[in-house]
Amino acid sequence: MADWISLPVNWVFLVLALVIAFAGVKVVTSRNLIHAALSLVGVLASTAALFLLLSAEFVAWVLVLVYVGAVLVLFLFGIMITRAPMGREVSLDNERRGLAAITALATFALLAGTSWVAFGDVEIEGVGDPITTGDLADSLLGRYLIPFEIVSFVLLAALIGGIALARKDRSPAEEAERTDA
Amino acid sequence: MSTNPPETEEASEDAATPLSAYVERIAAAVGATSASQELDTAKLRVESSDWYGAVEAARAEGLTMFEFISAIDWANDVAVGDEPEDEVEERYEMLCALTDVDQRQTIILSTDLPKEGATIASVEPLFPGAQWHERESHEMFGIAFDGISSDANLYLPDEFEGYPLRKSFALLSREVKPWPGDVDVEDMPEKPAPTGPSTENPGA
Amino acid sequence: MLDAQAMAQISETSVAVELETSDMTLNIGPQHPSTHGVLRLVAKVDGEVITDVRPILGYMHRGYEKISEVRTYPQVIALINRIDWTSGYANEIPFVVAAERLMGIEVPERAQWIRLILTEMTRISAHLLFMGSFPLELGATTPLMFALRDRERVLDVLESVTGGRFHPNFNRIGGIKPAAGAGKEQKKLTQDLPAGFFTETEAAMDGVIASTDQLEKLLRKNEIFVARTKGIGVLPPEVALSYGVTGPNLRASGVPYDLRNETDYLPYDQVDFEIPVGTEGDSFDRWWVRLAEIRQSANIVKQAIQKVPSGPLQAKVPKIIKVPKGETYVRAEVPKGVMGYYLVSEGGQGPYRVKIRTASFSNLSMLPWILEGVIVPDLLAVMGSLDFVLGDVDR
Amino acid sequence: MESLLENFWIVLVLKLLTVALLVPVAGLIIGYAELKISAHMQARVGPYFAGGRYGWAQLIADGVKFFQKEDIIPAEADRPVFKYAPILVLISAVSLFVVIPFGPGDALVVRNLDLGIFFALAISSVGTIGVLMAGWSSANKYSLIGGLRAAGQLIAYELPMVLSVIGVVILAETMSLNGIVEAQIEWGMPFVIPQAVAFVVFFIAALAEMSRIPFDMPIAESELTTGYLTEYTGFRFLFFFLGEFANMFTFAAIAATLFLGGYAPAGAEVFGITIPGLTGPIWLSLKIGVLVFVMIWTRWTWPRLREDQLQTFAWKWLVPIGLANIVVTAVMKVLF
Amino acid sequence: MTEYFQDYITVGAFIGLGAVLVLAMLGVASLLRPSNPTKAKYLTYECGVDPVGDGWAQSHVRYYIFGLLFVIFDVEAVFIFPWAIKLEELGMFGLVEMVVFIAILTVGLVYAIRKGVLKWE
Repeated sequence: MADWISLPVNWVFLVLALVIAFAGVKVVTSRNLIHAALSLVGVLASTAALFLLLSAEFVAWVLVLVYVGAVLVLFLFGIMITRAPMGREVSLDNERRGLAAITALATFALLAGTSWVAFGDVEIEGVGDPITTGDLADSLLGRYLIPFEIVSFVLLAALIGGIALARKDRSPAEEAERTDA
Repeated sequence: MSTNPPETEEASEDAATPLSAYVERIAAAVGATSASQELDTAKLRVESSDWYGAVEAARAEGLTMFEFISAIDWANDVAVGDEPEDEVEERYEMLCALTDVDQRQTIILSTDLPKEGATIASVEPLFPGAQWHERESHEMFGIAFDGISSDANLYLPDEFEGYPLRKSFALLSREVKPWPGDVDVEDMPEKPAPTGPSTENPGA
Repeated sequence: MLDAQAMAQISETSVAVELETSDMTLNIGPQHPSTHGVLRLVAKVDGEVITDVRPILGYMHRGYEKISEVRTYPQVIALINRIDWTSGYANEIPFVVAAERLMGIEVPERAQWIRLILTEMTRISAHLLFMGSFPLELGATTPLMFALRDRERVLDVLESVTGGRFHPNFNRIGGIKPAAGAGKEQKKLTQDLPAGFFTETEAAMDGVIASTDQLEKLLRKNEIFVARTKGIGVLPPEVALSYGVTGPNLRASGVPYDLRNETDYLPYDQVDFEIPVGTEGDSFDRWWVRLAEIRQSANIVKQAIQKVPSGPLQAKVPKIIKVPKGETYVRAEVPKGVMGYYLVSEGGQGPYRVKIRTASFSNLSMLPWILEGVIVPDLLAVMGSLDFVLGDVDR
Repeated sequence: MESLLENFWIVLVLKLLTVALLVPVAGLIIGYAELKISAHMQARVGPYFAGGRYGWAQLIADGVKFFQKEDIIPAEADRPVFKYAPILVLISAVSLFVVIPFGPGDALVVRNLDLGIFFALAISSVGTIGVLMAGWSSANKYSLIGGLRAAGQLIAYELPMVLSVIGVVILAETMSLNGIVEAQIEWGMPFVIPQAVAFVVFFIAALAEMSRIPFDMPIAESELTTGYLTEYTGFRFLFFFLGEFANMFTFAAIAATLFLGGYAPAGAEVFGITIPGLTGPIWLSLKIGVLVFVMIWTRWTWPRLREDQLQTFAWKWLVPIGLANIVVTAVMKVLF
Repeated sequence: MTEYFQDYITVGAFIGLGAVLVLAMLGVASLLRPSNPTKAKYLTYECGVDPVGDGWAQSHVRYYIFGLLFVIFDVEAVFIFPWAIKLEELGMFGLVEMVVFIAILTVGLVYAIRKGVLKWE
């Protein structure tokens, strides 16, 4: 136990975990969609810091670049440009709160339990000994080559699907008119 | 509704300038009751009931450029400004100026409307640009336009009362504060009458 | 790498990318950096596409037509200066000419030539202002400085003659007023123009021509400027005519209609000049026509200063001006287009009725037509190119 | 003395202070340069009286003026978001200073991160959120359109920037900015020669990231009054400008480091001159100066593009060019 | 403490510095600046007239598509970085792998362009 306290890394982890938990709660409880999305920035930034603690610096900055810089901007765009309820005093709650809470708690218990059972006493090795990007490249184009190539197809599918979803559904008459023009 | 204007005196008396062939042609096309051409200004009188038809005919003759639509309030009893020298017939005179850009000719169509319930056909369907001019005439003279797409005020606030360009409309500020105002440092040699214009001609 | 056939297949059907969005009512003006005074546009925008636009005027309405009825003729001249404040001198001409015609006055030739020179210089200064303000609205600031630099010189010359930079009030019925500060002796000797006027003007005009070259170099082949203005806000000639659009805006649409060529309000028939005409009627053409007009005007001024005869400045007019009964419609080509005064006199010291037909009013009236379906950034590329002045619209 | 400078914490504080000073100073210098250079390009003299000579104190006077401005947050605005937006913008601007190497070794760089350039790209994308927050929270239509435009534009140009950097990374085989400069010395030429295309793409993208003319649509005062800045007053307004000037400095510094040999003297690569440590900052400043001058020059020469033209330009030209550049560079690298 | 942690303590300190700079300057300014609130000052600016409708209106979706495209290509770029620094070692094999990867995503870009998604009309 004393060991736990003497390691500053653990304290940092504790702070980050609390921030993530707090911001995570804000994400779901905020009455304002934009505030919820911005709380998500907090969650993601703290998660990136967690990755830094794990010496996975590349992954950490990927999280910032892709999630904070891109996915979140996409979220904000999505909120701003659709008919989603907005403004400050819009109630986003519905009656299934209780059910949602139970589901969330159950999921948490499951994940925590699994982690405990699987890694209960295992110490994370190599903290402070960064994983180089070169290592990443080796495993990416070596061991995980097939998944890597599949990723490109997944991304392609996501792109095409996104374009198709964002399309406004037109009646056949309108469609015909469009193609004529 | 429409009044048949009598032959105007100017047109018949001052026919000193002979009409050009062009004006003759247009006059015939629009069915003008009289025509005059003085000081480069060709004016064709038409019946107010035939206003729309006359403008349409003029446009068909090549007068495709719309210049303006406006009105004159002919009144003997004026609230501000000089009264007319001679007695005039009480009426609104509608004016519509059109130009033929190829022939380089400008024609002014003119018709008379009664003071009470002045209404005339809108020429907006012929010249979309006429809408603003007609709206201006509507708010300034109180002339109604049949078939105009909107007659909302162009300049004046919606709650404004009165028709400013009517001769009967007094300029309130002039009554409150006589021109040229009392702010002048020098005393005017002779205080001009409240509504009478100054008689000094600075250009002479 | 890519199969051509696959690519063709992909592109076969066009996907329209639209979700349901709501319209937003956007107020542009009255206090907006680029509405040239106080125009207010109430635009419905969907995203950035304008679906409907309603101009709201009247912020500058000063009731000149009414006030003119209670002023004497000389006072009206001072008033109408202010209609279009970028071309004060040119506004005076058609009114003065209308009064002179009704009175049957023959204006001395010297006065006519001086009027012509000053009118053209006013045109140059107004167009130079446009040369600066239009690119500024597209985000280019430097042309403004270049244009204003040479406009200053033109205004200096104007000031040296008239004593005023914006509101000269220099015309008198029957001729022009002797130069500011000119003594009795000068009046008699027709030394009405200040010393060194001709050389100063010549130099200023050379400066203007050099400046137009500079502006042309800066923008004409500038990819971004061309991309922003070519094919934007196309105004077909028939539409332009039906709205009464005149001046450079009409000429940009390909109609060579210029009153300087057609009426004789000033001796334009004695100078050589061309009328620049556009082909597309888009914003670029409207810019280009004005640029070309500056050159033409500078050339007109250079020719005119060679032709100014000596002689009196004023025809004989009574001390108290009374215009005989009658009516006339006189138009002139002012920088913004056709300005006309329908002057009705009932023999008094002031007009009985003046209808002031201003260029900007008609030019602006087609705004709802031309702005429909335009996107917000193009709004400026269209509106700026129309070159209106709100004083000229509202009167 | 020696031991003090080896203590991590002391060095950290010193470096923090240096950068805290450098940000406003760089802002002042670049701002003044912009005023003066634009003036001379436009046949004006620019600031003249403030400070007695050449108006050098003009921006300081402006800053003092901003100090005295009332802090106004519109009643309709979303207060917390409105307040935090400038912080995010400035955080992103300041953090970029961490990786810029002003000279060889560890002394003249805040931290020589292994992921240097990747870190810079990631952290600069955070500013986007700040701009979007500013635009949205103002509850103003111009701000909203401006914010959306800004975000749309920043993401459209983030990508070409990332892609153009990859070419350099392929050549240098490292993401550390110090490493990239050393690689250029080793190669005997600045990377602008083999990566000219990438340099152009990077520079254009940097201009767009900073919302400078011809890419200043988010601010576009003639259309949107001042876009997402419309409701900001006083110091909050100033932060966005400070952020812009700081970004001009850092982006120019990164471009100089990636493509122009960074702190190495011009020609050092070719002639194998060993670099005395302290001349590094001077050389880098010179290169930054040249790039900043080009940025200013561009701004005062060109009109602004239209939003859709900008997007088309990014997606139809810069992104494919960036991808092609990667492939060509990689092929060259593997074959030779 | 390892180099690695020193690196990121520094980064954290600089992120803090950005916030501190803002707050410190605002704090100093709050001592100097006047405060004279009037109702009109806190109105939303809309060119001098009273604001019409809600400032928060939905805008056009075309930005959403750009956002989507960006996310996907950003992910792609992230995959390229590790490959880029190891290219020498990975050699021809790595090159081919990456070219295939890029090519597949290029199809997506071509699709988007050909479908007119990037046009504004």
